[in-house]
Amino acid sequence: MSDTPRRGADAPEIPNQDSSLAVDSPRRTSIAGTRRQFLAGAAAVGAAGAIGFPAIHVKAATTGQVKFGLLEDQSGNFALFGLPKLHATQLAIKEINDGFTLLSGPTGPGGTGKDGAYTELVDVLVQSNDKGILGREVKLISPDPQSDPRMYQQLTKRLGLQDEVDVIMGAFASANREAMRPVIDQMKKMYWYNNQYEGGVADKYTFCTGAVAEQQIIPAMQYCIAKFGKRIYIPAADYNFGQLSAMWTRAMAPLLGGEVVGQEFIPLSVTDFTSTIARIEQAKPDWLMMYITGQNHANFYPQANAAGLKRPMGSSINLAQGYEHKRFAPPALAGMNVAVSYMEEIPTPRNQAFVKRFRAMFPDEPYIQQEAHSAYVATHLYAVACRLAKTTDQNAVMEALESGIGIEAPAGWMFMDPATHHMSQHIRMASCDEKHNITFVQEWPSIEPWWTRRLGVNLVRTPEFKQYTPADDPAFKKFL
Amino acid sequence: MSSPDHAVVSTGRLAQSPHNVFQRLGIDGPLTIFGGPIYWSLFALILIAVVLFPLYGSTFAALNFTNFLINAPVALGLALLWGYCGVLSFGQVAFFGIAGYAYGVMAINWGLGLGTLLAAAGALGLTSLVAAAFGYFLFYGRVSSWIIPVLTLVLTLVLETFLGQTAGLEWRIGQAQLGGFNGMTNIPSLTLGSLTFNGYSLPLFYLVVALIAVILIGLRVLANSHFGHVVMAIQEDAERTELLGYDIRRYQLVVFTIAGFLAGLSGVLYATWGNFIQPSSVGLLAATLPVLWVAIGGRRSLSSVLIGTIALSALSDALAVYSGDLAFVVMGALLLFGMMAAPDGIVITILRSLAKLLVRRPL
Amino acid sequence: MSLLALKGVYRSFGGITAADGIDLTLEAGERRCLIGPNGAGKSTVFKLIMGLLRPDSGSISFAGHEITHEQPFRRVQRGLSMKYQTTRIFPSLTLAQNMFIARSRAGDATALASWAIDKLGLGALRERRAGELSYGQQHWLEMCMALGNGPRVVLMDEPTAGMTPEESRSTATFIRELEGRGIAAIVIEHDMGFVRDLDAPTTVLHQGRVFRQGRMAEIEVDPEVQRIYLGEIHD
Amino acid sequence: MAGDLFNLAYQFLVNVSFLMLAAMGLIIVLGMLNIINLAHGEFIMMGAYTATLSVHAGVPFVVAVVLATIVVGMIGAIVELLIVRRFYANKLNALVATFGLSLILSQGTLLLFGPYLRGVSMPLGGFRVGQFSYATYLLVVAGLAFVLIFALWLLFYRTRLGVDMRATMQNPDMARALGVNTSRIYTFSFALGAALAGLTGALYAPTTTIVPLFGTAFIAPAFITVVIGGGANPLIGALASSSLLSVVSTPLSSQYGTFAGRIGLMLAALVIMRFLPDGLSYYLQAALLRRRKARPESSR
Repeated sequence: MSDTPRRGADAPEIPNQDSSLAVDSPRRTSIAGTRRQFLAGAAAVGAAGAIGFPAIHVKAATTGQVKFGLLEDQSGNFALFGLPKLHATQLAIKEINDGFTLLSGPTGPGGTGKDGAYTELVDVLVQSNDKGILGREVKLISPDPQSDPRMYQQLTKRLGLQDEVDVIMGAFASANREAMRPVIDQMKKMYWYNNQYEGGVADKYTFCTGAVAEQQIIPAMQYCIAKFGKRIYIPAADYNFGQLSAMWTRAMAPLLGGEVVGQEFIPLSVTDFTSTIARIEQAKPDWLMMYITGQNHANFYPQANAAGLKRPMGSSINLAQGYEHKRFAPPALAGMNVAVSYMEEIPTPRNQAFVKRFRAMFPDEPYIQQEAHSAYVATHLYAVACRLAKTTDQNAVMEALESGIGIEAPAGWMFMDPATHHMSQHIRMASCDEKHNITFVQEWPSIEPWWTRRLGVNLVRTPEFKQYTPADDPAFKKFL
Repeated sequence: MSSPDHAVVSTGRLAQSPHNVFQRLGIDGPLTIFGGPIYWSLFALILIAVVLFPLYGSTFAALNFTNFLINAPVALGLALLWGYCGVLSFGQVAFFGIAGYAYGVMAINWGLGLGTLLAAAGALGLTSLVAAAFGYFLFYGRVSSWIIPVLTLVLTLVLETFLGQTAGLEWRIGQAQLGGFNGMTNIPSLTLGSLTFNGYSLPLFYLVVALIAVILIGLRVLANSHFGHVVMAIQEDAERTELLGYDIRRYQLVVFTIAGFLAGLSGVLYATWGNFIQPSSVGLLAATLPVLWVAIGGRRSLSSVLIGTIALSALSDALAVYSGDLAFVVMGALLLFGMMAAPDGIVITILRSLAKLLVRRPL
Repeated sequence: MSLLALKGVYRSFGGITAADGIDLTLEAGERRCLIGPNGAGKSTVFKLIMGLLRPDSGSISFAGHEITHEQPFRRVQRGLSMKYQTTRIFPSLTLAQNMFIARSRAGDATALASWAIDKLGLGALRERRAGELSYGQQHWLEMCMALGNGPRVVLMDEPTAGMTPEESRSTATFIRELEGRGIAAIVIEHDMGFVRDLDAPTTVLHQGRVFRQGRMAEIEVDPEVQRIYLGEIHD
Repeated sequence: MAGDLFNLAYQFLVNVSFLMLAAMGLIIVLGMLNIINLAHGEFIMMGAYTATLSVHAGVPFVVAVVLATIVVGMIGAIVELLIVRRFYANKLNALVATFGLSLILSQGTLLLFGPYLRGVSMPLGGFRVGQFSYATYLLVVAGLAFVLIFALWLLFYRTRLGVDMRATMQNPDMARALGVNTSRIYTFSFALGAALAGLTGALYAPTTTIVPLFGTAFIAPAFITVVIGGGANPLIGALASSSLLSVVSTPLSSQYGTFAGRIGLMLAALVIMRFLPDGLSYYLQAALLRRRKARPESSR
């Protein structure tokens, strides 16, 4: 269980080095090669799959547009996060329709590894020799769910039953994802959740491209314990993400040589943190593991800073998701260290190229955050999978996604794990200074989503439709 | 507060030839604005049109329509409470939520088939009890009427805050996990024999339509009964009514409980429609919606409220789909200018002018 | 033992003392006039009897029951009833509806009510909206409503205020006939002519105290009464 | 020990001032016009936006706060003239209309300024007492809240305008008969309420994130405070209820965590409203009266 951190520790401390990159000419051939192999198997697998889950009205339209359903919040509480995701998807679809794709192929986890002749990729966007998907233009259908779970359910039905889209992506808050999934499973529609979250979703029809607990919490803790000390205090938002992340932290602390000296769960509606700050002072922690979230909780940072609470902070959600370092006047987030799967500031050429394209299309985008990146990659990955499957037929596409396929994302190589429908992530430790500049102080080139696998989840073998919580994991029992 | 009533009764007579069959049945009367042969023939026509809808409309449209219809009971309950009893409650969604969660917990534990029926009954019973208890607290405490909107609002906010923090694993009732902010998932749908009343097939659609027809007629009978007259009297002059020998608190309590029950019915229907219930359904925004439906419809007319509710639900859906991030602006503008143009409610104003065209005044 | 009895009822608002130890009794079927200059506390007495005000001290009993702390509606159900000074009916509802509401299910009062309606000649106006009735008719309607659930005592606060002489005369007759039906009445009145018409035992209130009791004839000539009225006696 | 005491006192002050400032504008509007203004939160939001934008434009923070107050006040005046005054006859409709307004304002802000504005850093830094450190700014805000209450008291009880306002509040017809231009008084009162909301928004802008739904966090506390305070004497009411609520919530939240404080506050609100339905201020006034009347009565 502790092998992930160790692998991370071995990773070279040199910033800017995207260690998942490799000579790209070999990969090109490897794509071609594996494509042939894939097609060979595809038919057989397809047949098997057809028995595996008899799909109802999944009409595989072979002509006309590819209908791409997206539910991201354009208004209400989560518009702050929803709008960048919407724009990222629009960018990806534009690129797909203009005949571009991200480098990709069924080459297994960790990309093609690192060989001697290391060269940095300048950009990962290449010609797809295909206009749209299989020659069909991709049409985006993106109603506004207004951050409202009931609206999510209603619109998911609309996308599935009325618009009969080929794929549904979206949702920011876990609450809204959980509102969608029953509908999704009922309609047997493929659904992508492009968001970092608490983890544990094991659903045959759901693919999660964002980072999960084990991919962010463990590296963040490992870094902070090594750098700041063992005494940890956890201020967490009193809802599912906060509760479960705190559970993870408590469970991992002993393994990483840390000690949780205090925790508090704060309702999402709270805006005044005077008493919280006081309690933190009392506990005298070496550093804080921050799981507070939402626009109300963001108030903690200026308040804590003004109150002179100068303790270093670790987190799995800040900066990358809510871009607090842009929204707050410095030095509110000084001393914040976050394990991120993406940030706009990542200085690699491939990312700078991506940012350039994004800014060209959306000049006044406030910030390109982690979730926007996930949405962008997911959209391209869907196109790639369709091309591998040579059809938009849902079952075939899902087979393709379960074939061990990966993609060169702006952040780095990402691999879709067939067993869990989650992706491996290139994790970086982002550190925020007094002026709110971001530096990347440690890298974990490929952390896999291993936790639900450990619980025996294998969606290829046995389709499931649930979300696991640490309660389902005996190893966590003693920490609950 | 007398000018609206004035309108009420005069139009009421306008729409009715005195002592027709409908009044003898008790479904028409001085305290329901619209009525008479034309009203009921329209009622029948619309009902038939709705029942036959799946024949000419798409299945999805029917399912979507179900989702709008689910809002009707809570709205009609509020119309009775606010329009007839003069008590404005922002807390109806609290009962919606309590019923939804209660149904979820019981249905998950008692399983499919008969279990879900028991769950529905249990949930409605519990909700009515809570409503009665809270109503007792309000009316027998003789809380002054302008505070009640805020008190009820506070009730829902307390509930939301509480439900929002039940993510912890200790919040498990039998098999059911309350689920905190993410809500309670995998709630089984109401099942009766081979029929499953879920959001993907027509049985629920027909169930809801039937329920609403029954509720509308039932409330009309209630409104025109002696009870209804006393309730109306209380709203006009509470002290006078009490000095006629009525325990007005009891009448208010009964109405409040009925409204709570109807809100609960919507909650149960929602849970069985979406197999899901979450704290935001008792949040601030959710809390204001029923008030808006009733206000836009016209709180003195049940029929108008019914139409208003369905229309507004459909509108907000359409806006979400077609106007993207302009939805809230358009909705807001509608409410704002709607109330300025038609203070009694938009729907009722339209219906009145139609009625004037159809029927000429007897006086 | 009398039907209605107030014993040492005291009530003050802030500084003003509205009822200062009032003792008052009323027998079944008795008719009583309550007079006194403005601010003497007449209406306060009614409010205290009906329970719209609670006494600071003292007790009120009705038909052998201690009702000092009972809710107003309970007192009505026991057989107390009141007609307001300024009419309080339901103007937007028809006369029939007003009576429908007034006829609470308690007891069989329908006969009495319909008798009153015919007596006051309101029968023809059943379908008229109460707000459209003449001022006098509205007063009468409220009297009928006050009889709605067969009371044993009716309190009438200036029933003839603003009535034409004929109207007040028939009102007086009406109130007298109540006695015949065994209904006691307390009438607050300024119009001394009307009080004479009623020809009933009269109680004079002054500064929240019972100042005089007796027949109108004696009271009128009482110099003290005249002094406190200071020529308020218009005739 | 002393440190802990100061800590509690500090938290108490911060809570009280938050409740008071949140409620202030609402109280004026509710007390004077009997209008439940659901756009109150958006007025607060606009205050925060005005202040933030002007600070970004290089205006010093203090000036920005004043600016925000004035701007939102003027917006309030316009809203009253164009919208609110049509609803004095039918006040519950105003509630629907103002809700519509709030939707337009918040979503309009999102469309105009995007999902957020870069914040303003909190001025004045912090200080330490015992083992705890505190934000000076929040103390200053607390002080301001009390100054504000006093200023309003002066306005109401020491100026001609105030007299007219109270007259209008108690009996509009009578006031009109006495030659008070009530409709202007109404406009002014609503504008004043809006201005106070704007001020609140501006003052809290540095402590929080500037988003279109900035105001929603203030709504519930504001309404609770106002209702508990009651209409009889808005100022005393605000002072009393915010203090009382803080007395309940402060120890709870510092002992058992913010959630306990939260629930405690709301339950306290329910209980108080149940047993003092006319609002604290009514009972306070009654108590004062009784003490004043005590002498003559006992003398008898």
